[in-house]
Amino acid sequence: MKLLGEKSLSSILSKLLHVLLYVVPVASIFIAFILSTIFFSDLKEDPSVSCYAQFKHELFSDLKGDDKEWQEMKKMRDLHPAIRVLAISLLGVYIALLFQIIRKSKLIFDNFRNNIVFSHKNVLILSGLTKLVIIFSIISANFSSLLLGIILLILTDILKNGTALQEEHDLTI
Amino acid sequence: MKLLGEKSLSSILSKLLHVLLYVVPVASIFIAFILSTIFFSDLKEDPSVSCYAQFKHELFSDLKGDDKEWQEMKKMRDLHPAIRVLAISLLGVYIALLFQIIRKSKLIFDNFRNNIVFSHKNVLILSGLTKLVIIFSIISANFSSLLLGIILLILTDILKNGTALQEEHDLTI
Amino acid sequence: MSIIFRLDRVMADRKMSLNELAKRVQLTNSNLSILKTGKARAIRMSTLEAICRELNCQPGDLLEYSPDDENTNE
Amino acid sequence: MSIIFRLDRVMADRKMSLNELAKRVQLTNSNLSILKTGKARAIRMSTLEAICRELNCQPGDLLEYSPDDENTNE
Repeated sequence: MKLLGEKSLSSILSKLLHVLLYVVPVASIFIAFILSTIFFSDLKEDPSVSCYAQFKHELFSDLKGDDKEWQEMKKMRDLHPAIRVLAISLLGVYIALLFQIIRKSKLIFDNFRNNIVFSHKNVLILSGLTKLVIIFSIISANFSSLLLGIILLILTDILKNGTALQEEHDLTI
Repeated sequence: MKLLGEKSLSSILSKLLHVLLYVVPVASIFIAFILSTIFFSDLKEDPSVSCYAQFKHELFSDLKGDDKEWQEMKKMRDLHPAIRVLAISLLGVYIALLFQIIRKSKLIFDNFRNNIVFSHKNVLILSGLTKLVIIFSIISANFSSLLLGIILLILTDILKNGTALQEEHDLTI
Repeated sequence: MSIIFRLDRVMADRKMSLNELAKRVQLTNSNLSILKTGKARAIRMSTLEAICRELNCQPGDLLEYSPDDENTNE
Repeated sequence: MSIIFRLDRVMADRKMSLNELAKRVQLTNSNLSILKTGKARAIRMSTLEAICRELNCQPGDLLEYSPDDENTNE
């Protein structure tokens, strides 16, 4: 299977990331809606009054089903409002980072699909992507994404070396 | 911080992997010993008779401390002997793969430390490494290592392209 | 750059256009332009050979070294 | 390869050794050998310039095109 160029792994990944680029914002709005419902509302509303109240009612009934999960959720609801706001903001930062990571990955794979490998543009995109992945791994304390960040760091340097060679090659007629 | 060459990230990673190259076999022998003790022994031996029996006795007392873990372990002990042997062999395959992955990664980072980036040797090592990572990710059904495998697959192709450029460059005087 | 690529002179002598030459030596027009305008950093032996063959000339007719100012100041 | 690099002839005329020339044009001995033995795939303009300057010659003295057999068979 081809890895670079038209109809290759890169073009498949580029298309996949293009879809994700739309899925992530929609999913994040949905998650934000559910989380704010859990975090900032009480159960005193009458479920028959509005559609939203009914949704909340059903959500909480669902949650009550599994005792352990419900306890977790209840614990979150008992936190100080400031902490709850902070948790929601952190989630926002997460999603923004993820969105940027997906966007930059898509740009890279677009270039790979067009057989543009060693170029200054790719080096810039990749070094930005690397920074985002490392920030993401530090925020989420995720070891495997830190490993990914280190590999991307070295990949950036390899691409930088390759770009210098490509430049020489382009001026060797 | 430098990424390639002497006193760089690559040389640090190379040293780290060198240490892991010794840690993994030792740790795996230890794990294999504990697991076979759990899997293939009973508790009827008198702990005062031998050092090994005493170790087993202590191990099982420790495990009994946490009820849930003990139940898990007991479930494993109740499995058919053939399945238990299979589980141990699978673990062996895991460790062998991990060892090879670490060994090949070390070879790559050794070359990066010596500023050998675009070379046929590196392409060969990296393509082997990529296969191992993909096999590992399939066996362990691990999504994040599959992602790593895909990135390595593309990195291999980038290195291959770069090697062709490097060859031209080496013969351009 | 004190190596000058005298492609236009030889081409004028042989009455060959840039497009024609590009097609014959299997180079893109833009690459041949880079060569003609002296922006090339290096020249392949195969390119030099193809040009010499098609224009029926020697490398000495195409390449010229002229010691430039900074050299005489040394 | 029908482009021949006549470095040894010019060097003999100027009575300059390979080591001496390598030092003057800031190339490694091995790179200069690649050039001399015709294994080079391309030559940098800067290298050609340095060699011409140090040997006080023209590119035409160094490079020679000789149409080889496969060409005449065409």
